[in-house]
Amino acid sequence: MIPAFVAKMGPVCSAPMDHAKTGMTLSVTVEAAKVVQAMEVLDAEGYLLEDVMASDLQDGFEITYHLSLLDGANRLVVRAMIPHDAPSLPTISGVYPGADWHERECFDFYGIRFEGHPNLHYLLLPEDFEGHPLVKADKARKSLADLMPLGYLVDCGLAEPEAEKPKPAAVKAVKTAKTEDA
Amino acid sequence: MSVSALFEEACTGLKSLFVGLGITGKAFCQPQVTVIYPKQEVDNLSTFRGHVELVGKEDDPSVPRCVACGACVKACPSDCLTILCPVPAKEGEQDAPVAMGPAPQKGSKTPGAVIVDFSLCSLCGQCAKTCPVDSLRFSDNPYMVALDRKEFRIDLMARLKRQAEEE
Amino acid sequence: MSPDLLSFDHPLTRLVVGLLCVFAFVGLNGLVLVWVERKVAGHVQLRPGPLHVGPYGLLQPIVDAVKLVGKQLAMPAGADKYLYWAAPLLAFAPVTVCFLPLPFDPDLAPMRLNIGLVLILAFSGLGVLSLILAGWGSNNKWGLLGAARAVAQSVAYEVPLLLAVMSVAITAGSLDLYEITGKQGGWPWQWYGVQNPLAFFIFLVCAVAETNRAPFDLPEAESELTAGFHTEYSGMGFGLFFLAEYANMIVVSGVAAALFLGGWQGPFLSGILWFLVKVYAILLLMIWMRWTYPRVRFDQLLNLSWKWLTPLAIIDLALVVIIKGIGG
Amino acid sequence: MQAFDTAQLPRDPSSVRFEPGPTEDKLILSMGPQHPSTHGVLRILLELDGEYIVRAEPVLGYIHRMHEWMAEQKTYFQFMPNMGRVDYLHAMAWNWAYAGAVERLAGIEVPERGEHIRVAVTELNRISSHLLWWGAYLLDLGAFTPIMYAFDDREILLDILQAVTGSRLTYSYFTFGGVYNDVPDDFASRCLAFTKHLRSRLPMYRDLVTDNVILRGRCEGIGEMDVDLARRYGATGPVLRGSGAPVDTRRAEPYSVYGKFDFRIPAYSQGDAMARYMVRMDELETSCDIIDQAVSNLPDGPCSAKAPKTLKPPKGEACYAVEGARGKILVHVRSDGGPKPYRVKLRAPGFSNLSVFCELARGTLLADAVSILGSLDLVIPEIDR
Repeated sequence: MIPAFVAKMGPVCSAPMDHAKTGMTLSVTVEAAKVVQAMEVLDAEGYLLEDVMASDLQDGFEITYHLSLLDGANRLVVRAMIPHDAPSLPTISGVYPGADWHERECFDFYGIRFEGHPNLHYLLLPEDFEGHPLVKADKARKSLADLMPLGYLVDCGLAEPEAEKPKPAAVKAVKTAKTEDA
Repeated sequence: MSVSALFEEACTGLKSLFVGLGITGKAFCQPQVTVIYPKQEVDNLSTFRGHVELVGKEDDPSVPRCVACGACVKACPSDCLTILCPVPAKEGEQDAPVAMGPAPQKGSKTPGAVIVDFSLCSLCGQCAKTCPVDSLRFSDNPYMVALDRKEFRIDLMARLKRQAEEE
Repeated sequence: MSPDLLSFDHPLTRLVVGLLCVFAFVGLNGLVLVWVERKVAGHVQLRPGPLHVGPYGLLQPIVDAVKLVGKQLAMPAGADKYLYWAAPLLAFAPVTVCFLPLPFDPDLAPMRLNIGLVLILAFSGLGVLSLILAGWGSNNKWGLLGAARAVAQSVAYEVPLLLAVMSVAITAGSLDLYEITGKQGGWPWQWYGVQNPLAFFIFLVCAVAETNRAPFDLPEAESELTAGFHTEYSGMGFGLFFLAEYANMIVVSGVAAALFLGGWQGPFLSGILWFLVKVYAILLLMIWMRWTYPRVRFDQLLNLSWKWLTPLAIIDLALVVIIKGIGG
Repeated sequence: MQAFDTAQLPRDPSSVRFEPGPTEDKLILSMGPQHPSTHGVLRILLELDGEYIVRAEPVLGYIHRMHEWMAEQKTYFQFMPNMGRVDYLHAMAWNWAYAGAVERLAGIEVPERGEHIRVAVTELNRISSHLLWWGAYLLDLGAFTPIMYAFDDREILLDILQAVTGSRLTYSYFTFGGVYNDVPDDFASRCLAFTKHLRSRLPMYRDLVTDNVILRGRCEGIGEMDVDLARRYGATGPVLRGSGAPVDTRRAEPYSVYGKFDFRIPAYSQGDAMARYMVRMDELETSCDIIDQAVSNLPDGPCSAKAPKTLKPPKGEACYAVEGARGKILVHVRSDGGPKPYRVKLRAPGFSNLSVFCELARGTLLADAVSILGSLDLVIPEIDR
C-alpha cells in the first residue's frame, strides 16, 4: 500500500488516501527540517513537482507539496507543519528548481521564510506591499482536526478511531509528543 | 553536409516559400469574411446573453413573477442586484411615508424596484439559477452603449413594463 | 542670373525642376503605396482594408498624413537633440536624389548621368546612416539594438547587391541606366532579368533586405525590438521614416525595372506606363511577401547573405564575364 | 551623446534587485510590461551581451488579482465565475478543475450527458485556445496573416460556444453536478461540421506556416529542454510533451469520461520550440477526434445533477487535475464544513512553464527568446492569478 521509498523520507506519519474521493493517493507528513531529504528521495523516484501550497491553520502554517509521477493517478502530498511565530523551513529549490517561484508565492501570501532560497522577494505582490494577504485572523483559523476527515486523522495518529470528535486537548498532546520524538 | 544536400535543402526551402505565396495569393482572391458592422450585422445575436431581466407573469406580463425573497441578491458574487420592498410600518407609525428597504421584507411579496448594476455583473447566472420562481433570465440585448456608468444601473421593473407594452 | 539658367537644358535648372517633380512623384506614390499596402494586406487577410474614407478608402492615406502632421513631436529625455531630429530628414533626403537618374521614359529622365547607377547605390547607402543616428540619438536601448542590426544588415546586403548590379553593368557595358534600359528590348526574352535570372533573384532579395521590409525587417522588428530604431519617434518624425521606406521601395523597384525588366520598353507600346507597371509589379511582390512570411532571425539573415547570395553573385559575375569575353 | 543622470529616474525595485552581473559591457534591458511579444503585462529583465542573453528574469504580478483570497471570501457557487477569468483562453478547463474538486469534496455525481457536454465544450475551448496561440505565436515571429486565418476558423467555434454558453470568452458554464444549461438541439451537428471544417483547413496551415523554411529556422533547435528538466521545473502540457514524454492528464489520471474515448497523445522528442509547436498542431486533431466521439453519441438524460442550493461539503480536502491547453491545472480545495472554502489553491500550468524560461533563454539571441516565450504559450492572467 505505502511504497517502500516512503520510509527513506523520514515520515512522521503517512496516510493513504482515496484517489476517487480526494484526487490524492498518499499523504506523507514530514518534519519541516527534513523536507529536503524527502524531496531528494522523491526526485530520485522521478516525481514531478506540481506545486507548493501553504495553508494557515490553528496549529501553524501547513506546507503541502503536490507531486506526481509523470504517468498514472499517483498524486503524493508531502506535508510539513511550521509554527506561526517562527515560520521558516528549508528551501527545496536546490532539488526542484521549479519550486523557486512556488516558494516565493508562499512567502508573498503567508510570509513563510524558506531558508537558503536564492531570491526570496515578493513575486506576485508589489514590492512595497505590507502584510501577507492569506494569513487568517486568529478567530478564523481552524485546526487540522476541524479540516480533515476522521480517517486521515486516525491514520496520522491525531485521533482515536472510536472518537467521534477528537478533543482539542488530545490533539495538542499528540502534537507535543511528536515534537519530543524529533 | 554535402553540397548537393545543401542545395536540395535550399530548394525545398524555396519551394515552401512559393507555396506560402500561393496560399496568401489565393486568399487575396477569395471573398472577405469581415462583417462591416453598421451596414451589416452578425447573424447569431439571438444566442447572445446580456444582462439579466425579469420574467413577467403569464396572465400579466407587466408584473414580474418575483416574490422579493432576496435569494438572488444573496447569490450574486459581485453584489450587482438590488431589490427594494416597502418596509412594514412599525407600531404607531402607520401614517408615516412608506420607506423602501432591501428584500426580503416581512409581508411584501412583490418587489418595489429591481435594479441590476451591469457594470459589476460578470454574467455568471447564479441569480437566475437560485431564483425559486424562475423570475430572472438573460436578455438578448447586445447594444449596450452609454456615456455614463450610471446608465448601466438598469431598472428591471421599468424594462419589463416597457417590454409588456411593446408586445 | 545668366540667361543660360532659364533654359531647360541647363543642368542646374534640370536638377531643380527634376527635384521638384521627384518630390511630387515620391509624395504621390508614397500615398498610393500606403493605400495599396493596406488593401493588399486586408485582402490577403480576408478583410476589406480601408473602406470608409473616400471611395474604397482611397483618401485614407491623406487622413493618415494629416493625423501624423497634427501629432505632437515628442523627444525622450536624454536624447541627443540634433542627431535625433536630423535622422528622419536624413532618411528621406538621399532617397529623393536616387530618383534623379531613373529613366522613366525615353524622354523623361530627370538627369542623364553616365554613372547613374553609382549615384543611386552611393546615396541609398546613406540611408543606413539615418537609422544609426535615429537609434543612437534617441537614447533608447531598443533603438540602439535596431541601429546595430541596421548597420550589419546594410553592410551584408550591399555586397551581393553590388555584384548583381555589376553583372548587368558588364553585360550592358555601361553604368548609365538610360543606356542599360536602351540595350534591352520590349519583349521579355530581351530583358536582362530573363537572360540572367540569378542576378535578378539576388537583386530582389537584396532589395527587400536593403529597404528593411519583412521578412528582413530586422532593424524595426516590432515583436522583438518594439519598433527598433524608430521606437521613440512620433508624428511626422515617424512619418518621414515611413515615407522614406516607401520611397526606398520605389527606388529599388525602379532600378530593378530599368536593369532587369527593360524599363520603359514593352511589347506593343513603350513609355512611362510600362515603366510604372513594372515598378508596381515588383512593389506588389514585395508587399505580398511581407504579408506572407515570418521574420528571419538576425544570424540567419547574415548567413543568407554571406553564405548564399554573395558566393552565388560572384559565380554569376564570373559567368557573365566569361560569356562576355567569349562573345565579344 | 548628452550625459543623462539616471539617478533622477524613479527607483524600480525589480531592477534594483537585478544587479548588473560581474562582467562589464552588459546591457540590462527591460522587456515589458508593455511589449508586443509578452502577451499581456509580463515583464522580463534581460542582461544582454550584444544580442545574446546572459540572464533573464521574469517579473510577475502586474495583473495579480488574488483569486485565492477571493475564494475564501465567497461561497462555493460564487467563486465559480472567477475561474473563467484565471485563464481566459481555456476558461472551460479551469471551470472544470474547480467544479471537479468541489464535486469530489461534496460527493456529487455528474450525469453521463453532463460529462459528455463538458468534454465537448472543453475540447472546443482547447481548439480555440490553440488557434489563438498559433496566430499569436506567428505574430511574435513576424507573420501577420496566419492569425487572421486562425480567427476566421475560431469564429465558427465561438459561435457554437456562444449558442451553448451565451458568452464567447469568459465562460462560467459549469455548475457543481453538471453544466449550467443543456445544449441546443443542433449542437452535435454543428460540432461535427466544425471538426470536419477544421480538418480540411489543417493542410493549409501546414503549407502556409509549418513547412515554411523561415519558421523552421526560427523554431528548430531553439529552447531545447529534456524531460528531466521539464520534470524538475514542473513543466506540463504541450511543453512536457514536446520534450518527448507522452503525458497527458486526460490519459494519466482519467477524469470524467475521457477513459471511454480513443485518442492519440502527440509527443515529439526534440524538446525544442518546433516540437512544442508540432504538439499543439497535432492536438488540434486530437481534440477534433474527442469532440466527434463525445457528441456523436450524446447520451440522453439530465445534463446536471441536483446540487443543493447552498453547498456545504463535509470537512476534508480534494484535488482535481485537468489537462488545460497549457498543461496540468490542479485545484486543491479544503473545506471546514462551512459554506465557504477554507483554502483554495490554484495550480496554474503557465506558472511552472514560465519558470523554465530563465533556463532556456540563457545564451540565446533576443529573437530566440521571443520564439521560446511564444512556444511556452503563456497567458499572463493565469500566471499572476
